[in-house]
Amino acid sequence: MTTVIPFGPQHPVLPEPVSLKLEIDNDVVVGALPSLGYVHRGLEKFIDTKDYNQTTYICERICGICSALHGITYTKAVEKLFDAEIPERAEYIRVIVGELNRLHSHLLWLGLFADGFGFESLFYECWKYREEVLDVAERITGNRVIHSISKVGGVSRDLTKENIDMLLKMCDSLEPKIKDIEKVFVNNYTVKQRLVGLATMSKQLAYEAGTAGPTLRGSGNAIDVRETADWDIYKDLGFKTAVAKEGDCYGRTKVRIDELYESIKLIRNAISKLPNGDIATPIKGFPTGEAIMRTEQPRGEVVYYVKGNGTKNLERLKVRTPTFANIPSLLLMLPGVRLADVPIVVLTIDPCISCTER
Amino acid sequence: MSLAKSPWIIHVNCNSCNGCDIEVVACLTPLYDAERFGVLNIGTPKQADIMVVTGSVNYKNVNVIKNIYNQIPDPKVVLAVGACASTGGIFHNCYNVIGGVDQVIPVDAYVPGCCPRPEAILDGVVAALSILENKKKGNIKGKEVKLKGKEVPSNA
Amino acid sequence: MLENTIEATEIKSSGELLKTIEGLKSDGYRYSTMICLKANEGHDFIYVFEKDNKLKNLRYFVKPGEKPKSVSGIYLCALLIENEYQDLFGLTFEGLAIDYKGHLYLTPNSPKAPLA
Amino acid sequence: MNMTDILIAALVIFVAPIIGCLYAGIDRKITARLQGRVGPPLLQPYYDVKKLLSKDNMVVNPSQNFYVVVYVAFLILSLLMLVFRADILMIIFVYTVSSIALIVGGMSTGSPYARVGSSREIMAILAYEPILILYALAIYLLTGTFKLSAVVDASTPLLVYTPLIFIAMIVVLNIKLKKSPFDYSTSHHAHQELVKGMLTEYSGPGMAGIEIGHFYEYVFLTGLIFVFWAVNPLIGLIISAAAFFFVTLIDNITARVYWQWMLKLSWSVLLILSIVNIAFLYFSEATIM
Repeated sequence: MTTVIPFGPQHPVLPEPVSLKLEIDNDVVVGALPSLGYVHRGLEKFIDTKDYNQTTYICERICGICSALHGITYTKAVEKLFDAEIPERAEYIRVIVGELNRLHSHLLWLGLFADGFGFESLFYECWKYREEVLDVAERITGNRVIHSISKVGGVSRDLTKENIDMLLKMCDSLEPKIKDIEKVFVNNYTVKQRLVGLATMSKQLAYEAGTAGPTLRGSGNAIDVRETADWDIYKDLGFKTAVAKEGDCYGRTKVRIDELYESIKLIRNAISKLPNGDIATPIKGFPTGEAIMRTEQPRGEVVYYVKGNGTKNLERLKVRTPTFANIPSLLLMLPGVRLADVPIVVLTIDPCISCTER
Repeated sequence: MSLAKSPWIIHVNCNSCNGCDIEVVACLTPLYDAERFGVLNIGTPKQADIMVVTGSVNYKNVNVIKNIYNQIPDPKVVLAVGACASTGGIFHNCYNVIGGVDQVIPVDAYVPGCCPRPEAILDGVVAALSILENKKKGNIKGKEVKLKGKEVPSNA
Repeated sequence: MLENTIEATEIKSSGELLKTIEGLKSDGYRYSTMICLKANEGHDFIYVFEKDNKLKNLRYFVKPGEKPKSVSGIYLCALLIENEYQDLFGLTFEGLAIDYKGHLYLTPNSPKAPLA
Repeated sequence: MNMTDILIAALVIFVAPIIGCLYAGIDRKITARLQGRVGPPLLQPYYDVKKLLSKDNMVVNPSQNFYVVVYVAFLILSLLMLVFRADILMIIFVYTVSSIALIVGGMSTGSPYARVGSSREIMAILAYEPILILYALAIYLLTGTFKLSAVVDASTPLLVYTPLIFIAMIVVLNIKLKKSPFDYSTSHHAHQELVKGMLTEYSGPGMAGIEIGHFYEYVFLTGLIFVFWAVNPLIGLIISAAAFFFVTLIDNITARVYWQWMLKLSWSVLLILSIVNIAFLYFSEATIM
């Protein structure tokens, strides 16, 4: 006998409204159909009424968790239209804020994930450490969540000496703490009971299903857009892609923890190489042409397509967010798991529904 | 005083960009620790007192939010957190956005900001508590909001 | 005339499109996304594929009233974006793996085909 | 039954929820401290119940609150029987009736979450009931009677001969208090895939009744642990308090597991532990009288 259990749109485990209709046969999921649209605002149409500078702020509010990297990617895409040379210092500041964003997003996810399998103290632990990152981000950018650091042509705020000291102090204090939570995620017996072997995707399957980010890398595919030529600053910073071979929820967790260390390393390297100079270059005129820009967000690769037609408004803005690419893989992962595992499997792709639906 | 010491909230994400949501969750975490005031983030509307709504209303979630509102037993208070929940915010004239939460259900308190800081949200909850007490004293019942699938507010 | 356009291979017919995409899949390309633009009364599709962090784009013009073929038979992950364009542009794709019939995002009350 | 008994019974009925409430408060406070938070006031559970009583009562099924009454009534009955040192087997059966009342109540609401939660709670009963029966059997073997009064009047504490059953009983305590890793049928904060499991559809006074029932249950379960060292009440209290602290600690360092895992644990490890203990008692013909 199959029972249909509505999972969402309002559900305590998922902070966001996504609805899954789960067909349950004897505690095992046999079918799942996601239903989207609870967060659809229609931002791709909204650019008609805003000029290309104002659109930066719209893009930052596509998602409040990966907001900095949305803004950075958008501005970089528009700069591509102008063929503009951006001061190096601005690029480094973008990297630092982007990695701060990744740090807080991954800690947030680790916490929510721990809550998903009922480990409340771990949830509180992760969120406690996340506040340290937010404090620094607030000092640098002026806001805890929506950073608004990037603008077309550069960044809007410079890093002061005091900010840099704060950043370095945060890196030093955060690293041992991440080691602590890593121990629990990797070694705790009950956590391993829940995660190991759950919702496994083979390397080939994850590749073909078009997944992105840690979902892809957790299956052994060393693909990270930070290594591409689109934004070559990462090559100078000694970036290394984090990969796990397991392909299950455990592997994806390990990838995200490794990326935390990687982000701290990147911030340190960026600070040590931080060049002096301007933080923005003036950009005049209206954009024409089309450009595709890709960067690596906490959740995976984001693709921005912008098209200008010589007016102050863009003609078309298209955002392919990482969760959008990962949701089809849920259809592959969910059948066969137990009902108790559904929140973990849904959370394992780090769903960001407001990204997906825009 | 019994109501003010044990406010259980249900957090409803309507059309939000997650910014306010994570700040609402951040209220519960060790730095802010809303449980000091007895605040519990309860998952089921039937046991909640305060409905914390983030994000504006769109055509798909309008019935969800009405449904949740109707399931909360009286006395109840609705707290709109963030610019979007208050007025629609930056997205107020998007094609799929109806507007603030008050277009659909009666809202008792607003927390402005994009996004509001956790301190502001806690302050909003405390403000909601006195409203909750007044509602209990005056025996004010929340009206049942009718579910009309086809209904579209006039100013949409 | 537009400057700095992205490189894209022009595809003339829908049969050729599906054949090219099948060829790309066997070459190990990943489906990244698809971009839909309004152009000359019809729609311009830009299919974006990715391999070894390099992009490959295909451009295909959908004539007014034409029902484009779905790619979701080849790449399952294409179904979400194609459903999205059914909603936003009022297109109808043929052979979708899961068809939300224009209600992925929108309900009967919402504005119809807002981007069209 | 004389006047003193009635007085004692009245005292138990009124004092037990206060102790249970304090225990719940201490539990929440310890949990908060373990999680690096300040935590709610000590009397928070009392405020919660008071608030729930003043709320509207929303029911999906007119009979669902009747099951809450049955749940609380049978809990009080089992607690009274424990205090009056009645037959331990009888106590276990009465206690089981109260648990079943809650399950039937959850089933009656018809919500899919409550239904799945209730069926998981049935699994929990399957898991811990054999251990409880063996616990009663151990008492019988040691004293020659199922009467609890024999344990209290004994010369040696029960724990000396039943250390393995004590370990099993701690796990049973964990299951019964619905603490992590066994909080799958319903959880305290409703943060799981089943929302609040079998209690999802309760609201207002109905929920308050369940909370009060929990208070009684805390005291009753303390009593079961207390029996292990009933000859000296002070040591008995210390042991039961330590057991509760241990359960709270476990709650904070584990994730939720599957009910299948719990069944495996209780039907292999715990059952073997208990049977080994029983076999030892049977062959050594030990007695604590």
